[in-house]
Amino acid sequence: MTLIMNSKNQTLTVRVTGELDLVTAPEFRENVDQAMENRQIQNLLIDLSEVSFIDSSGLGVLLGRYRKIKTNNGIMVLFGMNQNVKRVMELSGVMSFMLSCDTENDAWKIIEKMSLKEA
Amino acid sequence: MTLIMNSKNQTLTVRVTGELDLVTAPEFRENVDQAMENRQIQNLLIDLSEVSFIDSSGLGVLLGRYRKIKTNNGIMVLFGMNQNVKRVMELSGVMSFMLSCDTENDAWKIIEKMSLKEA
Amino acid sequence: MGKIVKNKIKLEFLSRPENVALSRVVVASLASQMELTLNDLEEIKVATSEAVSNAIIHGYQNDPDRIVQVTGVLDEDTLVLEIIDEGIGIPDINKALQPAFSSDPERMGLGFVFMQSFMDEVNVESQVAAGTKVRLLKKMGRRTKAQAVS
Amino acid sequence: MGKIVKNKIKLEFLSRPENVALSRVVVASLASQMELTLNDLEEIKVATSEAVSNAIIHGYQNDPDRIVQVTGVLDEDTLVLEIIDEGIGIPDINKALQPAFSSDPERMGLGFVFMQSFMDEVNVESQVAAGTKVRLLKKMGRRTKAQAVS
Ligand SMILES: Nc1ncnc2c1ncn2[C@@H]1O[C@H](COP(=O)(O)OP(=O)(O)O)[C@@H](O)[C@H]1O
Ligand SMILES: Nc1ncnc2c1ncn2[C@@H]1O[C@H](COP(=O)(O)OP(=O)(O)O)[C@@H](O)[C@H]1O
Repeated sequence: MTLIMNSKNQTLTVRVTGELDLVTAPEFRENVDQAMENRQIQNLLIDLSEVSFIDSSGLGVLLGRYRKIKTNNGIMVLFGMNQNVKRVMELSGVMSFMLSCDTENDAWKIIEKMSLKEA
Repeated sequence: MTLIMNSKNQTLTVRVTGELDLVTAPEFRENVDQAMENRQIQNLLIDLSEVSFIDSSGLGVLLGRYRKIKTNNGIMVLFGMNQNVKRVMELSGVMSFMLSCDTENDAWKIIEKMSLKEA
Repeated sequence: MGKIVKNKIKLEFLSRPENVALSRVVVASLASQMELTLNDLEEIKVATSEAVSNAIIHGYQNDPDRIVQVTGVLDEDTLVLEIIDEGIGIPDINKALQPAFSSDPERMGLGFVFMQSFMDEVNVESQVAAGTKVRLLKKMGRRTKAQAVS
Repeated sequence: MGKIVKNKIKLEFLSRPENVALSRVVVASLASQMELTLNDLEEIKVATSEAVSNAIIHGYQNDPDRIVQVTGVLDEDTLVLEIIDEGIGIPDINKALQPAFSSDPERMGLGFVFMQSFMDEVNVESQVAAGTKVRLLKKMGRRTKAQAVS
């Protein structure tokens, strides 16, 4: 797994490449939580387009970040999931409350719209 | 392994995709030999650009086709080998007598040149 | 009865998280020797991942020096996997199979849900302080809902 | 002495040609748990392929119902593979190791050449009618010529 992280306007964008499982989930958690703290992040965009595999350990770490962001009244958006990743996510039920879309562009739009609503 | 075979002017072009090993070498041999017989082939061009792996079983089947073509005074040219395939081939010593080049275009030029020489 | 065995493998490895990916790769390589869709293959990989992860984190409670065993048997149209640990065992299998049940508050309790959704049969045998065997069966070219048998 | 074992696996499978690819995939997955170049990885795959192919075609003379065993042990900087069959054995190991020697006129006699070129150590133990064990060792981040020990 490789992580590329960028922040802008209190929003962290994380681009994940590889597999999200028992080995990589803790790495994801540590790195993203660290970055969120250091950069005083409110919102989280997660680019899953290069994720080739996810299981319940991977899902768990996404859910954990979602809860953290929610607690701080932030917004989390997943984008770019391939068909397989989408099926696993949908089966788990998390898609009923997690926001997702296809492209980074759409993700930013969601952030904008929701920030306006909250303001 | 997938084979795509085209013939033109008594020359058979074989495009190999996948791995050439103990399983696929016999498939390669049977299919190519069949095509060579049916289409009365003189020369053989083998496109290895999509071969991701080769071992001595794979090499053996290439050498076997080479001997067959030579016996009938034909020309065999390999082209498009990636770095790994090239290393295995070179280590085996077969590159000292087998013709090879980068592109199909170059391979056709070799056939032309050598046919002229022989004529 | 007496179906022809097309292939059979047995893999043993140390109970380290890296080997979850390794076992996925092995099972995928075995499964792809039969006719199956890419969807099937993905489902088999997820189910394997869940069962092997459970052996490591629950069965052996993250002790990295124990042995997990994965066997795979392929006949004409069926893949049977067994994931075996000699760990702590499951005191109440019916409870463990329930969606969202997890003995670990950090986890989602979805492992068995995924195994049951993605495989045609899931069978769990377990004995406290002796270990757990999870048997996963996938029929090719058929799409039936998983059956949990405890 | 006493190097820390980073990982350890054991794979057993039926002596079928499809399992040559399977064993490559397993060994590659194990090897990629240590720092190594893509070249190293390819070399390890070729060497594994040769040893497992030999077990099937020579050791078991293409009988598809025998068992081949592959073990892999990883420490900080070394990968040790053992490929074991209980087949016909090698009557003269020195002869078998010679380049271009093959007991099969259809083959090139390059298997051991590749193993020796691509690995840092190749060690063959064999007993006629009992079987053969090939031990392949690869040091990471070092490029030494293979040593054949029979
Ligand atoms: N191999 C095992 N050994 C011991 N307990 C297990 C094993 N597999 C599953 N369990 C128990 O079953 C529960 C449910 O498992 P699962 O559905 O995979 O969810 P999760 O892994 O998220 O906890 C686990 O929390 C654990 O208590
Ligand atoms: N596992 C084995 N069991 C029995 N004989 C073997 C085994 N491996 C190798 N040999 C013998 O050693 C010879 C040389 O092997 P190798 O260099 O791999 O070439 P090739 O496989 O092309 O014959 C084989 O032809 C065979 O006689």
